[in-house]
Amino acid sequence: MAGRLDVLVCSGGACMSSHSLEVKEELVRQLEAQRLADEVRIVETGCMGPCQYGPLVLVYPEGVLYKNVAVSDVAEMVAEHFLKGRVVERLLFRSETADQIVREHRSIPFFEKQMKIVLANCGAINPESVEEYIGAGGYEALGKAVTTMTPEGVVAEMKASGLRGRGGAGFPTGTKWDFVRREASPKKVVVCNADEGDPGAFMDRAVLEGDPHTVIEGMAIAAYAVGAQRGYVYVRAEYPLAIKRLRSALEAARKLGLLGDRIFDTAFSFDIEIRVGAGAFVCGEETALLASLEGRRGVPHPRPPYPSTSGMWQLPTLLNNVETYANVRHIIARGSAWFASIGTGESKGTKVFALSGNVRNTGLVEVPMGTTLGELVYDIGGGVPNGKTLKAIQTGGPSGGCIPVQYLNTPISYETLKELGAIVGSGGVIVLDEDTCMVNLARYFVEFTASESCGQCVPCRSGLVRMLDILDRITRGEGSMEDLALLEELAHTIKRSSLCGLGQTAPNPVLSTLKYFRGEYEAHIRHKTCPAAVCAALFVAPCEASCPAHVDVPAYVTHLSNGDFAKAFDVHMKTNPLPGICGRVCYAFCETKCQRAQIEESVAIRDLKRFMADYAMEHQLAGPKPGARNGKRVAVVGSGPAGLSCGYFLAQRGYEAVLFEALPIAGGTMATGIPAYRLPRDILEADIDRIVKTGVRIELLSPVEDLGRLFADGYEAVFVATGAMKGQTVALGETLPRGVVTGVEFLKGIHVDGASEVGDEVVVIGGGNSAIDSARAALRLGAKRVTIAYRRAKADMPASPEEVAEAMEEGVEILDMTSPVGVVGGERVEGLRCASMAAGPFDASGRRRPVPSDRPEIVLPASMVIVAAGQEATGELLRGAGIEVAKGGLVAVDPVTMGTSRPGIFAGGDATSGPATVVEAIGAGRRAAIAIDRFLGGPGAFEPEERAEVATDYDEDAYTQEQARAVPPMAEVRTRIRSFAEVRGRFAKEQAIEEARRCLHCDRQQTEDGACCESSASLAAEAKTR
Amino acid sequence: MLRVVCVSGRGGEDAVGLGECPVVRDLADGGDLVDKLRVKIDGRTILAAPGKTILEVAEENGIHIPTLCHLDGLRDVGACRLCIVDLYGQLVTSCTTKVADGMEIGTQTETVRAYRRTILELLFAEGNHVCSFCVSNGGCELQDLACELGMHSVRVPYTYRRERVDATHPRFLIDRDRCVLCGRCVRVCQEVEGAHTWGFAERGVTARVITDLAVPWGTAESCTSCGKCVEVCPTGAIARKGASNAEMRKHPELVAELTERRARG
Amino acid sequence: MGKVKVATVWFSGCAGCHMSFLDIDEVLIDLVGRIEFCNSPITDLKVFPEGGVDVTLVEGAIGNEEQLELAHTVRAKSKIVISLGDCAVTGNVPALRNGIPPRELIEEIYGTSRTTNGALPYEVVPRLLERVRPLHEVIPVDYFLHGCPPPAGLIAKAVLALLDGKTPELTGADLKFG
Amino acid sequence: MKLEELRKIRERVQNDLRLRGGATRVKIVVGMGTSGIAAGAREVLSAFLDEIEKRKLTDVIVTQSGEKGLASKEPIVEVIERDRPKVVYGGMTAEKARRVVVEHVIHGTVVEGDVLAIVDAEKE
Repeated sequence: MAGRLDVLVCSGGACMSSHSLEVKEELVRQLEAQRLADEVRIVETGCMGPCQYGPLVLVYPEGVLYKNVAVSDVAEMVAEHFLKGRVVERLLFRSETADQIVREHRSIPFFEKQMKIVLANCGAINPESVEEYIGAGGYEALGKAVTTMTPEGVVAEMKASGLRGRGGAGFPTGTKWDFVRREASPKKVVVCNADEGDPGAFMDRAVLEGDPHTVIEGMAIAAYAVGAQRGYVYVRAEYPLAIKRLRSALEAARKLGLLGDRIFDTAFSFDIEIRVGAGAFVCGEETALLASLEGRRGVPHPRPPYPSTSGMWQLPTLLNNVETYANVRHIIARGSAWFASIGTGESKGTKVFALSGNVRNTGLVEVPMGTTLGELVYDIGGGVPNGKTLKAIQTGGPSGGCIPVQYLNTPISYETLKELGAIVGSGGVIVLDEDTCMVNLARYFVEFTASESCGQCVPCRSGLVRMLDILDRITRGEGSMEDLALLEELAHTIKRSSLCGLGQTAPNPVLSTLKYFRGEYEAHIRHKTCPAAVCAALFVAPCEASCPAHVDVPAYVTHLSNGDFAKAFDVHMKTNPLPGICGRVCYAFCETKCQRAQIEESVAIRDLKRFMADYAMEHQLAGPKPGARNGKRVAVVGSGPAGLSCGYFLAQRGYEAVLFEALPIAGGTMATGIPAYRLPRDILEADIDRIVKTGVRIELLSPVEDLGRLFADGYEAVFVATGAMKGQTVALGETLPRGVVTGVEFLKGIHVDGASEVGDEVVVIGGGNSAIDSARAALRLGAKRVTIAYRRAKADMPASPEEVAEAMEEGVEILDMTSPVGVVGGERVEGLRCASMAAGPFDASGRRRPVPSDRPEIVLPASMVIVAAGQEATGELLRGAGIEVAKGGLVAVDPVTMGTSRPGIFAGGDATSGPATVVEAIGAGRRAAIAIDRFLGGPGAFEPEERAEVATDYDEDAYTQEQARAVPPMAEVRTRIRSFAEVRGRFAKEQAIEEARRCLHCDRQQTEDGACCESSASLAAEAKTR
Repeated sequence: MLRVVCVSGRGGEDAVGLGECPVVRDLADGGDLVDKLRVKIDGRTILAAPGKTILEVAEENGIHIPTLCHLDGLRDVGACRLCIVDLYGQLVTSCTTKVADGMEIGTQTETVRAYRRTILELLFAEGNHVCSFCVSNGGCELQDLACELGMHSVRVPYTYRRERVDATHPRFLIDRDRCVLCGRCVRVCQEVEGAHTWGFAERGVTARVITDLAVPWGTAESCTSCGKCVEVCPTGAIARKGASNAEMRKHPELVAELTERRARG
Repeated sequence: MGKVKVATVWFSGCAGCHMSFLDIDEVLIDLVGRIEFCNSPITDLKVFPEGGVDVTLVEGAIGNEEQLELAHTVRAKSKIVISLGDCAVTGNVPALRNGIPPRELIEEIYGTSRTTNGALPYEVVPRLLERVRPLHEVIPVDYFLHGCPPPAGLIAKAVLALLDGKTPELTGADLKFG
Repeated sequence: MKLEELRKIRERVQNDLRLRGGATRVKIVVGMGTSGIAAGAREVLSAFLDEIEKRKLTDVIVTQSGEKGLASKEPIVEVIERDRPKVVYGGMTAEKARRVVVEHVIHGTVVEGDVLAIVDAEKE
């Protein structure tokens, strides 16, 4: 009976496993209790799509979609919504883009760009009711086909539709039907391949569970077209619910005469049997499937003969995938022209994808072919969570490949993905963020295919385990470049000489990661590092691995947790001599990889460092003693973090290191570009003083103009770390009026020259930290209104989110999607003309490129415009030394030795990388010092001693339970915008110790072969359940 | 005796520019006219009877293609992949691919040879093929293949399998460490002897041949002890008891003889 | 032109390959005039020449730490390295112990055997590697002479070719193992 | 089964499925706040459902909302049609509900006596 409300409860596999059936039972109880049972109908449906938000409840007629519904939510839902009409807002979806609640499920971004053909009934009807299926138009196509069309006509229609096999290979479906139809045999067979086996792919299961009749109807139409009498569905035993629903659907169809003899009163008779497979991956291959279907060992045989000529029991056999059959009735009912109008050139219709991995919305999605990868990941998937960046998209499962972030504008089709070295495959899409190690990923897939190889043919059976063996060695840091060559050779051999599709595609994950991420393989082999900090054998802990200076974070944090502040400081000084500075301005790459975040939040490593550094300063702890003098002199040009670090480490090895600084103060950008409210000058000076005391000489006001002179003066090697100090100006016009300055000039003016002139209305152009610094500094100098104009979306600003938030607290206004096009004003600047931007296609960094929108230009009134949109190096010094300098003043150096093309001349820091971070410069300086030592005959190594784990003197287990991250005191907004006094406060001693104890000690949890921090992650998960 | 009649165009094999002659027919033994196809193998144009595999046609014309799992008289499965040939840039197993008119086949291209060698290395690496004290030393197809394919060394690490020898059968034994999983024993047992004693179990690297339901061979009740598996095994894996180092000589050609005789009745 | 410096070393193997080398009969006489034996079990020279050699023939697989170290020395100090015989080329018989933990082996052979007094030689003999490896798994190898042992004629053919400054043509039956 | 039989099933079931979207011509919203229920909104709602079912109206849906803030005029019902101003009825009873279905929903004539307001969609 139709009631007032239809309440659809998703009973797809994922929702059921999150207890949707219990929710349904509770709904029944509550409706009884509220005496609503007559008005409200509960319907169990198949998969609705956004599986991670299950259990899902969809309420019609409004179309309100509730997510994560718990049994305890049901009473409220019934009392409020069903009885009183008040939608329960807390259970609604939230739009990621607009940050607002979305009531109607069709307006949820996840659904907006989807187009449901195959999944039209999934989540909309009761899969166990043939009547609902018929009500939704079911079996109409079969009726139409058998009563009004000839078999040839059906085949012609399928051909014209352009549908291609959805199982992976993409063979034109109509052509395949035609092959079978043309076979003379009186007996033929139709088989449905439901042996879905790609890890993470579950579209076939969803269709069978959510809309089994659509498959039955598709198969029946196919049987009619090719002249078959029997059909088989080969489905794996791991899909019990699919089997159950399919079985009941078959019975219902037979009962209605939709299967069996004389269907629709015609001469056409057809019935279907279910065959349950044991779940071998190889049985998804058609010849192996047929062997298994016949009851033989499921191994493939070479084609030809193809199943269309000799398949099951040597009969002509039509074999299609579940999703392919699910398309059939729509094509017959609505016509091939309609279907062919969807999609792109050679790829028509829609494709169902199982979206998983590092993406906000995981689940099943159906999109028209031609949808771009970026739309799939960002618009439907909601992008990458946890502030991480997108690295690549893996499509096609173990037979597929990885597509790097620069191809987000690629429209999805069989051809385009193949061109990129990936495949559409059965539709698995795994979104990979920056924390994914591509070597490890390839290893995972090869491990899968090696264990699923049937063992019949040699290249696949024996070759894949050899590839796995090599990948194992590489991820353990034991691989050689010869191994890499052999890996590639094996991959090609297996791909081209294997018997069946399993072996022929199994090397794809390796080949595609080699194509786009070869550098990552080489990093594992040559540098013994895993850039994503995944391969456990190659690092101490994720924090240490992600630190460009490789500071032994677990060791010093653990010393802090013991209250051994001085020991912590000593550990830090081994790899990073600027703790005070880094304790304030470091980007804290370490925190982004901290495993503690799996419990609540990362450990506040930077604030801990700051506490430690302040302690060291107040207790006048000295750095390590310099090494015994070896009589060799090395010149360092520039006294920024790279120069200071290089000088410091050279002095440690006994070199006489002399830093030449052109300015009257040392510190480079740290002194000229970072405002004092972030980095107080006494802290800067204390860090530098300590380095000087370990034996480094700094010559201020000593610009170097000719590197040759240095060698002539007896320096045996030179390290050039001159930074990227030249501010770029955006093209704002030929001659700029007064009041337009670069961020570099502006900030330097304040801290070096003591300037304090600022306009009332300041507009800052840019989105990086130097833009934020300029804006906040302008406020402090008395600007009444400070606006930042940024051409992309706020979320894309390269500045650290923390800085952005603080600036906004202080009253800085951020206008995103606003691109400056010109200045207004005569002699003095009066305003900035800006174009309104719209999000365009994706760029190589995976962000949407801003494109001019149709909104009119605006003029921001401004008495001062600060252009803080990038800095570059000049490269003059190195060019003068005959070294090739690229665009932007950058010099190519060896990333390990920092060596230039001229022996004895090394370079690093911003001068070679472009504007980067302090800690990256420190790392570069240290690497250069090691290389210089080796160049001058030293051992070129600094830490001969074994790393020692630090024991603790407290109950570590007590700290594995949830404990909020400590927050240091912050200066109040109203006081802080009046001066350049430091904004961020320092931990109290007890607070620091407590915070340090949140460390999970990943450094101890490395197992011989275990993936990174598996145990600390499981510890974290365990703690969460507690 | 091959006589060629050219149905259209000029007659006589030597006289015919085969490339120009559209259909060639052969007066076979019975005098029936059988269509012949023209294929090009390693640049040579060759007449071939339809229904034959590339391997058969090549062998008939003195072109040798290395094989391991193939055996005359048994169904071909294309498992060892050593007989791959280049067919329009695709690699196909010559034992399972039937000739078609106009095919251009390369049996010795650089790629084909390199891949065969790599496959052979994989075979050597996955078993314990210690020729020096093997019963089949000097009479082993795998050993011969190393010579034929020019395999100097095995570049992937050897796995050193450790399977127990099954010597429970009174007359024969199997050392699975020497098994190359060609499946000839399985097929001969099925197709010729009809006993179905041999079969495969497990998959991937753990795949192995078993007797009955993985029972010791001596207790496999279906085994007729006919010894065909011993004769067809290309290596020393299945051997006669009592044969010592390098004493085992096998006669796989018996299978073809047997099947031909049976066909004649 | 001075004599070509040749060394031979003997790792895990039975010395059969060296025997086969001596078996090349009258060719030896020819060789003596053209080569200088620098280090060889045949001549009982135990130290690998500091100055390096032109060719080293290596018999046997790499089974212990001493052999591993010497293999690297051989590679560093030889222009051409030849794997001589199946043990060096494939691991052969010595590699049959692979898969059995070395400790168990030693306990079995030295501990429970009646020929010893049960003292286990952990200290005084080089430590066994976890697994025996063919030479080319450890160092790059230039030529491989198959056979157990390699036929004398094959050894002569390879050595003479190298003395003539040619690449030994090793094909067909030359590649027969066993 | 014959094709006609299939279509009969479909017609019968389609009515059942009408809530789940598709072609909705008229939406009837019954105010079901506390005061609405106290004033008899439940009976009004049932009457709407019953009448629609009886008359096999497949393009009409009945839904509910919360308090409208005009307690004295409860039960309040809104009839929303595409491209026409929204009509708000007050003081509804089961009897009146049935009349609204017949006159307004089926024949398009607003039941003048019970109208509280007619609201242009634009102004909302």
